[in-house]
Amino acid sequence: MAKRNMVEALNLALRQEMERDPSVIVLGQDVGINGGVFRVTDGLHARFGGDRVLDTPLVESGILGSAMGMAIGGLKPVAEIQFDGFTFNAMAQLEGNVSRYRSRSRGRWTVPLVLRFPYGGGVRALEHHSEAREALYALPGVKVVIPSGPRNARSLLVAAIRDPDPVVFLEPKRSYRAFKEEVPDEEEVGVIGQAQVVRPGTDVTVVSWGAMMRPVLEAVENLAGEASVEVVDLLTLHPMDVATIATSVRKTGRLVVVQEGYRAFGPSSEVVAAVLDEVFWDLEAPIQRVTGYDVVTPYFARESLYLPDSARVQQAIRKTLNP
Amino acid sequence: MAKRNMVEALNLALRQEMERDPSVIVLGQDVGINGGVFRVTDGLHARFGGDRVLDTPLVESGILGSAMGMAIGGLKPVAEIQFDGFTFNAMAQLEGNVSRYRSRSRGRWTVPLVLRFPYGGGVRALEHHSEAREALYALPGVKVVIPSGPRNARSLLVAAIRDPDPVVFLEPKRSYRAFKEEVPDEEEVGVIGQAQVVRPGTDVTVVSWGAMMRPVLEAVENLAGEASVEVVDLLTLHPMDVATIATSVRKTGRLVVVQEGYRAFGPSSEVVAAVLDEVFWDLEAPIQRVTGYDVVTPYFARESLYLPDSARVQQAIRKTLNP
Amino acid sequence: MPAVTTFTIPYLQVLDEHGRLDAKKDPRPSREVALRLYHGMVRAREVDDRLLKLQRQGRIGTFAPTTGQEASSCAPALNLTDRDWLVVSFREAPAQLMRGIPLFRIFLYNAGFEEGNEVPEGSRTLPLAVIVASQALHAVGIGQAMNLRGEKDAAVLVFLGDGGTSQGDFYEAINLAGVWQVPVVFVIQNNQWAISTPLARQTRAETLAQKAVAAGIPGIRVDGNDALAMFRATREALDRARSGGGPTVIEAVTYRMRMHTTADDPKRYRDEAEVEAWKAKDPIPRFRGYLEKRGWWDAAREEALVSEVRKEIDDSVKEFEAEAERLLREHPDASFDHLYAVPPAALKAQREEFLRRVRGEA
Amino acid sequence: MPAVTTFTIPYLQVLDEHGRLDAKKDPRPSREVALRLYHGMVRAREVDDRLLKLQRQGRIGTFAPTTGQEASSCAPALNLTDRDWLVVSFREAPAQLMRGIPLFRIFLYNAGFEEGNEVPEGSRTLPLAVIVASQALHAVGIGQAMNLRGEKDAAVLVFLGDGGTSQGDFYEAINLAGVWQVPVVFVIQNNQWAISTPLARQTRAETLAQKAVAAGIPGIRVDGNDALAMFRATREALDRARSGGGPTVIEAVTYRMRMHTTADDPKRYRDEAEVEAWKAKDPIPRFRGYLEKRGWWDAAREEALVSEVRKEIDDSVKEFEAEAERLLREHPDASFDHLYAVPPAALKAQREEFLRRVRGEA
Ligand SMILES: Cc1ncc(C[n+]2csc(CCOP(=O)(O)OP(=O)(O)O)c2C)c(N)n1
Ligand SMILES: Cc1ncc(C[n+]2csc(CCOP(=O)(O)OP(=O)(O)O)c2C)c(N)n1
Ligand SMILES: [Mg+2]
Ligand SMILES: [Mg+2]
Repeated sequence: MAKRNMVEALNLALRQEMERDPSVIVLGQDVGINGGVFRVTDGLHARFGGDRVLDTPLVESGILGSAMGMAIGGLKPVAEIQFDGFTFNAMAQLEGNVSRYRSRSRGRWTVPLVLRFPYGGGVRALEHHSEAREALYALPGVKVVIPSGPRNARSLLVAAIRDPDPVVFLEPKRSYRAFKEEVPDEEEVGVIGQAQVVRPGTDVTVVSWGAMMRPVLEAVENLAGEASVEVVDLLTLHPMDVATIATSVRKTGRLVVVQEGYRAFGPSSEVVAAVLDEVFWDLEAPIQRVTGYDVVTPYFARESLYLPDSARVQQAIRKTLNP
Repeated sequence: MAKRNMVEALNLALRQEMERDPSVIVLGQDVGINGGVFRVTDGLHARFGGDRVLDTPLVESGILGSAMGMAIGGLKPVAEIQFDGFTFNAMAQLEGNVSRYRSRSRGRWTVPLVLRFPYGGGVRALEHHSEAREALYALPGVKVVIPSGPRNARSLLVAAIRDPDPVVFLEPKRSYRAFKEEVPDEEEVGVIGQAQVVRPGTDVTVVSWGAMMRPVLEAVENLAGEASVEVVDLLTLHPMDVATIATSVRKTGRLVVVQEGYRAFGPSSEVVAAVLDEVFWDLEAPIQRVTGYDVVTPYFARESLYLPDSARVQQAIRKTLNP
Repeated sequence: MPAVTTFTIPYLQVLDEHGRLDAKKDPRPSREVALRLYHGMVRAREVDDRLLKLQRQGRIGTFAPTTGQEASSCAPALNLTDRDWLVVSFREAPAQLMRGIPLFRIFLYNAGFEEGNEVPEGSRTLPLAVIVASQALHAVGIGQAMNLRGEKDAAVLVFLGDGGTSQGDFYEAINLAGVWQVPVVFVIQNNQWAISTPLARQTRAETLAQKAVAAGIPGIRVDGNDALAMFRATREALDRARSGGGPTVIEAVTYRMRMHTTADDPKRYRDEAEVEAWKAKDPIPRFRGYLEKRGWWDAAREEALVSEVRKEIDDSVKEFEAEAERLLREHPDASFDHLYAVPPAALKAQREEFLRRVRGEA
Repeated sequence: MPAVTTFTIPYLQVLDEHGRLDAKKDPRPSREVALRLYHGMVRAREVDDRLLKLQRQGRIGTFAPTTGQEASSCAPALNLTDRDWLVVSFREAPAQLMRGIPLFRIFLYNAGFEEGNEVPEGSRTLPLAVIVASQALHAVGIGQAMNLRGEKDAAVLVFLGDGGTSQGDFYEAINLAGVWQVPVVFVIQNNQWAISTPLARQTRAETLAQKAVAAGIPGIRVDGNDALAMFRATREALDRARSGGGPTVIEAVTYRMRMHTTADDPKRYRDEAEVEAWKAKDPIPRFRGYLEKRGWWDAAREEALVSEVRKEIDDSVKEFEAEAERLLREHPDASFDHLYAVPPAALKAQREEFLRRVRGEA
């Protein structure tokens, strides 16, 4: 075992999958010699060469559209887009082609690619470099995966690469180097589509994902003694593992959902609606949502005031316990 | 007063606004001599000339990006995208620029444009011509408006054109020629941001919008005598008029939401979550959602099997009445 | 730094509209190849006529006619080997048929069935692309996969329209093609119109072939109604691509003789005289003249071909209508197929609910 | 149809890297204009140095240095009148400053404040664009608004980078510009790199000016480190645009002397020797030589200028830091401003909750 941060863990996943399967390639802006702007692909170019680690021109639709062609042509492309804010240039290819090609071709052509990119705030980055708009990728035919720590980042990226379908893999950039975990050299393959109960509890269920897991766990720490909180890490946003959340809420009767991005039309709305389909009669108190505000992503000078933090999570937990 | 279908009503709105305000222009593919593929801009080119009714090249990002420039340059562009499925080519301009420019420029540059396009199924159209993915446009800084009939289509398009902010205006193409309503020649200006109680009732609230309003009203007709249903037409999807829905649900204690598009991450999830924030204690039965299935938009041969219809709405209403 | 950099775009015509042959440029197809090409063109024209009838009778939905573009669609496809890939836009039925897509599938697609997009096992052909120009990037990706996997002696042929050249995806594709030197041949069907938009309002470029200059790759303009010129230009470009010479942009100058789709009424925006003028350039009689001059064709053969093709079409229509009826009855839930390799739990439940409802059990 | 169509891309240099003047091409700026340009270039260089220090001291965030690109950024901006529009990318502080954007705003922006994007009332200047190449379309739209509103004698100047020429939005913009014949001048800052991607991996085109051929509009390649050439090329293109002559693409051949941003380490991917070679082409001493030869400049003036500029920068840093402190204290809720003309109800409630919480009242 070795202690690794998320960047190192992702790098390990890429390296090992590239070693294991010669059809796995990496492409994106500056992923080659430069190793990616966050260094997730560091060392891969030196190890695997320019034919497996492709620096692309500055062209997101081109990256995703050509990656789809490569996938059809027999490769397993892991495409990086440099920042969340630039993924929208590739939206037409995602919505109109990548997500539908298995369906459109009646299973004849599949698109086993991974589209990975850093998302979210908290690193004092520039405009368009800190968005958390995860819901926009949740299209039929696509899977949306969001790890929360080094270990699940590694195992889920491995799973995403091996997945026969297109996976949008959002990396909480705030967690890239924020902490380390034991990440074994030995293979670990995550399960896409499965949420995880990361802390058992009996009084209230808190659901979150990505970078928000840290303030959530901190809040739960702070409330130790006061409340027994069950924490669910979503890990796959779409298709959502509603069963795991519902099972938890059936037990606790209370639900808090914590989301970084703006409130309207965000994933927390989907969690609420999907879970409510299952557990209406079990709820003992109003569901609380802790979310960003419905504004354009704040610039970095004031960013920390806007990002949900453990204090807000604590407050929400207390509120659902004493409605 | 004159009976008009939705296409005629929209055409009236455009014509009158262009007469009223010389800065209003129309642009898009085939909107000129051809009058648009659905004829919404019919006759405008003849009346106002090629300088106010611009046929553009085949380029959606170009249409929206240049329309934004025109708006900054002092015009009020009403840009048409030919079908819902092609709006995603313009997503980066919508997300990164149009929606944010008032905010980014601290109010110095505003983007009073309308982006209108037909959406939804039910007209036996081709692939990528029948999507209902309304939630994807609901970005901070943008308003999303969806009329349901000729009269509100006209008054809301007028309001959208006069709105100082960018409005995404989705036209339920299935309702384009399906029925007529009295649409007066005299000016009528809708209110963006306001849902409408189109049928009062006491037992259950049904919320819907766009083309789904017809099966909803049909279902309510069919249940006359059996249940007193209050029907809310959302009209503006974003920012959502939660207050009107909440007021209704507080009265009825029951809620059904009807949405055409696929279920996951759709607007019905947002309605449920946003309303639940307000009315948790008032609910007497689980909320029912009638939605599309989580699949790629079906091709037209089988389409009608998949689109929510009045039978499914009736069933949902009954279910919430007898949970 | 040179004071001036210069670029040239050649124009190729072999057989002019009066049937005059430029013998020096004749690619000299073998009899068998020439007849295969002619068969494909005639068949495509007959299919187009039939589709129009079926549409008018309400037996299929709206579709995009191809009459007038048979040379520029069939000749490139004819040059493909089984190792090559074909990536088509939505108006390329002639190429699809040339490639071996079963005719009844084309009917099925135009009747609104997912199954119409099925490509025969083993055929390196993509389903048609509706999102204009998006397919150009897929072609580049496939070409790059060949490069990276060391796959030799194969190329990718991708079609798009004059309207498609306005889209960002097209330029991104040719630029990437240049950087990666992929074995991709882009054929632009310059049929002068994008729905109601004439070429002059699509771009100020005098030719569409010159778009290649932006990407630093070769571009050539070809008489798209000249089957021999299209045959020659695409063969040369495909050969170059297959032998590591990189991508080419070919502009086929042709004409959309019919409406954009059957939902369109061209009388609203274009002059009938223009259509009449282009009739004189029809690719089919022009190429027939060449075959006749070579002694490969005559009236009897023509008659036999047409009746053979019509018989085939009759049979395919029957096949398609039986299949359509069967699919609706037996397989209403087709949209639930092939969404993911393994359907998620929620989708399975939705499918069951759907089937119960459709079968009247709900 | 001609057998071959030919296109040419001229190259313009007036003052070569050894300071040799091509007198025939000298645009002969007046003394006042020449000195204004030189002042802008020196000021920009000094600002860049200071930004780097502030960043190293943690007083601002990451930013995009401009050293080496002063001629290609300042000279085009100098040619603008108040009626013209300026549309910049993210690496155009020299042009922004030339245009009159207050220096303390540039500091504020780089310190992460929304208010840094504020443009002075009356200045036809857009906030900088981060989404590469998206701004090219805005420029075209503004130009088209001028056309449609009959606004004469004004033009739009838009900047983007060599990397930006790979994006669809760029090509869509130049193609639209050609069709609409808008008064827009596109200046491509070909600084040889897009982060770690060298030009050769960005495109196979030999020049970036030739991208204009795809749009059927004029393109010209210019020595971007030659202030006189940039001055002349942009003046001519702007004049042409203002008088109805349509758009132009100008490729400025220059070099990014520093890192991409302060978060970047160019040692990972580029040779220091390359940077050294470009130092010899530095635009500032080259232009200073010209001024000296004309008798307009000397060491004393240089010293005075530098100390004047440094003083200004000192003052602006103070102003910015005071403002930053004040904004954080008095106006934490800036992100709630300017979302819509009239804030929706939910947003008002969110803002109140936010303020209560930030003020410790929640
Ligand atoms: C991205 C996109 N925008 C709009 C459309 C609607 N549309 C379908 S075909 C067409 C015109 C295409 O013109 P062209 O590329 O010249 O091909 P042609 O129809 O002439 O074969 C348009 C606008 C589309 N399919 N895709
Ligand atoms: C659409 C988009 N993709 C990616 C980025 C991230 N990014 C910022 S600058 C840059 C390189 C830009 O290169 P170039 O256009 O040559 O301009 P330069 O940095 O050299 O001034 C990249 C990739 C971005 N800002 N926008
Ligand atoms: Mg065309
Ligand atoms: Mg650059």
